[in-house]
Amino acid sequence: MTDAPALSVIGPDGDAGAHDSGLDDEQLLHCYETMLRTRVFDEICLKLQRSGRIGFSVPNLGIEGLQVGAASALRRTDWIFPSYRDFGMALYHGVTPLDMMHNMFGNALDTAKGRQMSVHFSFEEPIHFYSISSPIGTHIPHAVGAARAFQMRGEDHVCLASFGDGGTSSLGFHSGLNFAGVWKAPVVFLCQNNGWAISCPSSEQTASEGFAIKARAYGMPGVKVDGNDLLAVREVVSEAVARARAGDGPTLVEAETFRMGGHSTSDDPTRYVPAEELEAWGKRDPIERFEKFLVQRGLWSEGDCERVREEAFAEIDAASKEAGAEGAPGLETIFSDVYETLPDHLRVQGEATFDLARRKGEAAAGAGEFPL
Amino acid sequence: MTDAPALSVIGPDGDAGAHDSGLDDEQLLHCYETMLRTRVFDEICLKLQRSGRIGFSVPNLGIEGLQVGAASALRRTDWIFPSYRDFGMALYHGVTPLDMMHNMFGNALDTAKGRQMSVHFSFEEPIHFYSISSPIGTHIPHAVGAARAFQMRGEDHVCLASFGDGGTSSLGFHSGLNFAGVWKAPVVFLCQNNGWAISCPSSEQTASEGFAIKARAYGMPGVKVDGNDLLAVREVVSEAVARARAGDGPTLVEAETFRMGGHSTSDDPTRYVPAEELEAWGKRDPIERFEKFLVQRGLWSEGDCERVREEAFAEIDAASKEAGAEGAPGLETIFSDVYETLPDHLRVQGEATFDLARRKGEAAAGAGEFPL
Amino acid sequence: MATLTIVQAVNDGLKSVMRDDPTVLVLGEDVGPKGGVFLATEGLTDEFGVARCFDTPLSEDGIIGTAVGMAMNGLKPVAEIQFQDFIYPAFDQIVSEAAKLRYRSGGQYTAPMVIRTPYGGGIRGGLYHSQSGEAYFCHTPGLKVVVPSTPHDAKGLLIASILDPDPVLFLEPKALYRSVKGEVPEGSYEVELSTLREVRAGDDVTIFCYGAMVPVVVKAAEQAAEKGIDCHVVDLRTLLPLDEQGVLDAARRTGRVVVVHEAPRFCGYGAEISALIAEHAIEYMEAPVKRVTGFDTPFPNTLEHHYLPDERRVLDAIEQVHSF
Amino acid sequence: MATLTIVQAVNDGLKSVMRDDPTVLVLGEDVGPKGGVFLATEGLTDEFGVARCFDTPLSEDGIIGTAVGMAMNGLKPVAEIQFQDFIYPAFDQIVSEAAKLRYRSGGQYTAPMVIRTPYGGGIRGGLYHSQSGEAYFCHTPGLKVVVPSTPHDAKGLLIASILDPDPVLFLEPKALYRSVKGEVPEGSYEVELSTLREVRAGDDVTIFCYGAMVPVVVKAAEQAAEKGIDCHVVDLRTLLPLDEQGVLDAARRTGRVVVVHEAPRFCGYGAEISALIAEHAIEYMEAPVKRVTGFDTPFPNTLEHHYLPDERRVLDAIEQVHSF
Ligand SMILES: Cc1ncc(C[n+]2csc(CCOP(=O)(O)OP(=O)(O)O)c2C)c(N)n1
Ligand SMILES: Cc1ncc(C[n+]2csc(CCOP(=O)(O)OP(=O)(O)O)c2C)c(N)n1
Ligand SMILES: [Mg+2]
Ligand SMILES: [Mg+2]
Repeated sequence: MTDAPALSVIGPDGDAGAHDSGLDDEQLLHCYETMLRTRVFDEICLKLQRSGRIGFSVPNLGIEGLQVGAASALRRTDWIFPSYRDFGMALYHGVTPLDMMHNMFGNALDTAKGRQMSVHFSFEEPIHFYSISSPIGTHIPHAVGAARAFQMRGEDHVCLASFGDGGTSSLGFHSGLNFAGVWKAPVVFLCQNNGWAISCPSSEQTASEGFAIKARAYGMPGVKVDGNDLLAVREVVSEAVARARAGDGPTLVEAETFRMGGHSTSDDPTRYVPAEELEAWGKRDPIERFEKFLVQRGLWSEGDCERVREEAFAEIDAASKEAGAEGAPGLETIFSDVYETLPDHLRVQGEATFDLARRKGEAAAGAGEFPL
Repeated sequence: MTDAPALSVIGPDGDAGAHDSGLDDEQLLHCYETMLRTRVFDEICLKLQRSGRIGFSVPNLGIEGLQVGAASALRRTDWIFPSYRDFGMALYHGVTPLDMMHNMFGNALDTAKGRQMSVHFSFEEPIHFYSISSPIGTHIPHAVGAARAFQMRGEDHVCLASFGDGGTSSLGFHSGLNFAGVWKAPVVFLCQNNGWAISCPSSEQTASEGFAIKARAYGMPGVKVDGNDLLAVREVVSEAVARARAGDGPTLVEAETFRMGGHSTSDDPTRYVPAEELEAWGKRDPIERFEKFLVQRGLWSEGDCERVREEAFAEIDAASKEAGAEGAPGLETIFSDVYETLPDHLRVQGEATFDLARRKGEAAAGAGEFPL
Repeated sequence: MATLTIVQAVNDGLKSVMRDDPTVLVLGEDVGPKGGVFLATEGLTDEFGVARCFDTPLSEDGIIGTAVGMAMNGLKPVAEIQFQDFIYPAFDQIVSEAAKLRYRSGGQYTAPMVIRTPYGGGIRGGLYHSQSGEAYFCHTPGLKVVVPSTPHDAKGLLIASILDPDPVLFLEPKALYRSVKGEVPEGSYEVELSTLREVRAGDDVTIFCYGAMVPVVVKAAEQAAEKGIDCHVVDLRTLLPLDEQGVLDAARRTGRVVVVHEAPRFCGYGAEISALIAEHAIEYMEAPVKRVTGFDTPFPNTLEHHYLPDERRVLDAIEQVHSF
Repeated sequence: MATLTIVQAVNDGLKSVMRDDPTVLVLGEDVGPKGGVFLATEGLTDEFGVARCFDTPLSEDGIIGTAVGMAMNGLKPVAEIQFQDFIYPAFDQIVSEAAKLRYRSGGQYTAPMVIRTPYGGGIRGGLYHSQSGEAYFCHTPGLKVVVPSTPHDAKGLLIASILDPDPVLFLEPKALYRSVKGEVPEGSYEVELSTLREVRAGDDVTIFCYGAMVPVVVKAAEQAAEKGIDCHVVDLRTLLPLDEQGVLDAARRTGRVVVVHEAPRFCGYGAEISALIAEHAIEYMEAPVKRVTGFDTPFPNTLEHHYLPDERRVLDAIEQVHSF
């Protein structure tokens, strides 16, 4: 299984043959719309960053199909342990662009209370979309531990842990996959091999023949899939989820794709990404491919794209305006959530901060009194 | 290569067919003697520990062939990055039992100046036998870095990094093998799979099918070898060394063996090691096997074993007495070697210590004056 | 009440809480059938089954990383790190993840878990079986750090730590594991975290200490008493969050302070105690605040008895601050 | 002399020493063709080739672990950790290995190497791109810890660190990378480690600081001067081994001390400065020793300007110790 070539389902012309995705028409359209909404969200964020409204974002271009395909294989009772590019998965399961925008602005309504850089989302509902950490790979063993909790309680939920090609070199990859193998934990490991870890090409990340093969070091199946083919990703991840749910243990999925933008808004990829590669992958856009598939199925007609884009733009643009108008988190958020209960030394530090803010004339930042 | 069964050379009856080990008669006998000296050294250390003369030792029984076979594949210009059970490799290359005993007693002549627990040897000559660290796996990337230094200078020396089955779960295993793969570093990774990591059986250490297969995750060959067969280990390690020396990159060797004693002198393995397994492996003693081979080659006769054992015992027993009679390291050794040059704050702390020792009447521990 | 050693009290504490709460589980290297290298987890797999007390592969990063995952999903993991010296591969998981999870997720995800580990010298363990790394962890907001020095506290603080909603590093003074015995109530009870223990009342010199240094300090205080110096000995018990007010009150009481720990001095825990006093009680001080600590070197083996603070060094310091 | 920013001075320092010494090499994530995320290593691969400046896989453990191996075998690696926040996966390699190798091998094996990493807040990096972890490392015997605050020192201290026979953690204040400019001599020169820099002479209040806090303290000192308070500002530059005598002399000079750093207060580096004073100079103190620091919380994002010590907080402390 590990050494097989990457699975594709949708051909270049959109033909998926007799493939049964298990999705009805409405669901297929939901997938399509989510891809477009993901792209629009990304575009708006990049604009917000360029105009200085937000500090930071990470381009998502080209991996919308991967994210939506993987997300579509999960139930809302499953948990997602995402990487910082995975907000398409959140959108698929009903997290609202507004909630996401609160995070992008780090405002008072951000679930992370403005403590994290933007794109480091945390949601509990409508699906557990686990709080994103910057240190690469640390969330992988968390997914395994959470999965073990499901095992212990006899629940058949599954954890999806997503990370990049660079993430496979991290400590968490090694310990997470090893523990999962020994425990037969219900986890699907999704390696998004987009060719680059910032400026390090996959070929310098590891000497192994791709990433799926690393599964063998942990006694689990490893599968390669065409990451720009939504249905192929859905197929492979669904199989892995089914295995996990049935108690048959974890799987490592390698989705082959390409990072079409810079690493982040702070990065200039023209310094190191060869133009030919970009061009070649540009022809494999997952949204166009899925459109062709929908055409073949008679589910898409000229203008759909524009319509969905416009609706998405209206919604997300409005969300960004609303979130941008929201105030900063209160001063007390510097001190709360360090522990469940505020310890004395933090109360003292907090009071001094409120006092100083008052003297500086910034008391409005909080209620004017230290509330904790 | 990775999935092949473990290579054996010497049959149960001692027959090695037409196998050419590349060793002449004298060298074969040196191997034999080193195995016996290793065993005797081990036996004496266990006795010293039981009688309270030294604090700690680690049983070596059953892996003498593995160590000597591997060591015999190296030149003295190569570097060994050993685990705490590997003193047979040091003996093979001419480290003296006396120098080793100084370490076991942590006395004034110990190269580690009595700072480490016993069996944590460090030698620079006659071969680099790298200072053993207790934290598992940390030395693996060191071997890779040292190998890269050889590469940079265009030297064709090789590093051997040795560790246990448990060591494969460590961080250093993952980062060390990954970097070595990418760099095609001249390193041989020797995993001594002795079935146990303290009380954790290999089957709970990882779900992979053995350990050699983990090589594929790093793009290097993985080879299994019968660890109780000196010539097989020599053969496989020699091939790996030749590859490395030729610039063709690293290899992971898995030597299958069994831990015939406790983990250490602090451990009671009867709590967890099944008696049947012990018994089965007892029949595969590497020394007896090599004796049979020597008999077949006409190199061994009745009484050789006793003679070598007696000579070894005499030498090592004398060494233990000499080392045991040596004094403790001087007080100044607490403070030296933290940095190349003693910083002021350590000078102050050292002077106070000398002063206190003098007042306690222990000034003899040092020269009576803080010499740094 | 049974008379138990510290390691027995730890074992008893684990059993008590596991009997009461089915979500508590124990994981770590060799904690299962072998019962841990110090036998702190002896009998747990037998009584609670392998699902609730199990061995892990040799990866501290994996032990703590998976424990964080269990903790956020309804379990209460008690992870053992075999020796505190081997906790550093898990440093990232502890410092970046367990300690910061509640904060970064705005309280959506939390990591209520305990990391138990034997620390400190006195067993001829050399560089890597003797370290006292508490200061590394006490500089980490979001963590709690607890160090018992008696069997009673070992059990009561451990149970309180397991029931606590935040991640707790529970440092067990291995030098005292079997050398100290004391009465331990049966069943579950808690010793409240962030409270000090007055080991000995006195009006001349205040000594702050914790863990394996407590009996050393008590002996030094007894010797000081013979010389007419009346020592007030405080066992800090919880290093983070510290009862700072209690520390300052005790310091002000005598105006003469000695701080004792095994760890190296520079940027050690004692520095924080000195700094608190220098910031909030300096006007009460009648003598320099002295630290008696391990040296600023790695931990030696053969000469560890010179490295570790002993009664003599503590008594010296007491006399110095007393006669200042 | 050229006028350079701090990040240019670092780049210049690397180039100077690499031209002189062919055993010096640079490794880390994205240090090659991209030149590092802050461009500190820009142009190195071009000038010295990929064998002497190269990208590594995404593993800090591997970067430091292999660097230790190179260092013991005749090379002088300068490893970059992309952000100090990401150093913790390498904590074991730094604390257990690099720092202890010379000691445990009786001097047979050593690890002369430099770990460069940008630290500190001020770039809206939130929890994981803003940390100041110096105290973790300063509690580690065997390591040296250096923090420059000017372009001149950045280059001279970096070269001294690379030529030093012991492992050095070189913390670069990223908030100052481009905001501070200064004259930097051409070619190789060293600023001696473990020496203080007097930033401003004064007789009323002594302020100890380092890194990105130095310009903040200087501004506060100027404001204090307007109020008639004459501050003595000391840039510590080398945190370990510290010039303790110099610190005590400076403290005694005014008898009033403020210590400033970005890192959390509890068990932070400032505690050691306070403790040294409380132990060796308390009788000279005319006021409490005040610390102005980051809070004992993780590092926030939107509100980082409230978290980071600013002139106002420093000035408050100056006034308090002055009027005590
Ligand atoms: C432990 C750690 N080291 C370094 C970084 C800096 N960093 C952020 S993203 C990244 C590259 C990640 O590459 P990959 O895993 O392939 O994900 P991608 O960005 O391609 O989606 C690096 C090096 C980090 N966040 N954490
Ligand atoms: C990082 C770390 N964790 C735990 C330990 C405690 N420990 C010492 S040896 C050992 C087992 C090692 O097993 P293996 O690698 O198979 O080597 P073996 O003893 O079987 O030769 C353990 C867990 C350690 N030394 N280092
Ligand atoms: Mg990538
Ligand atoms: Mg083993």
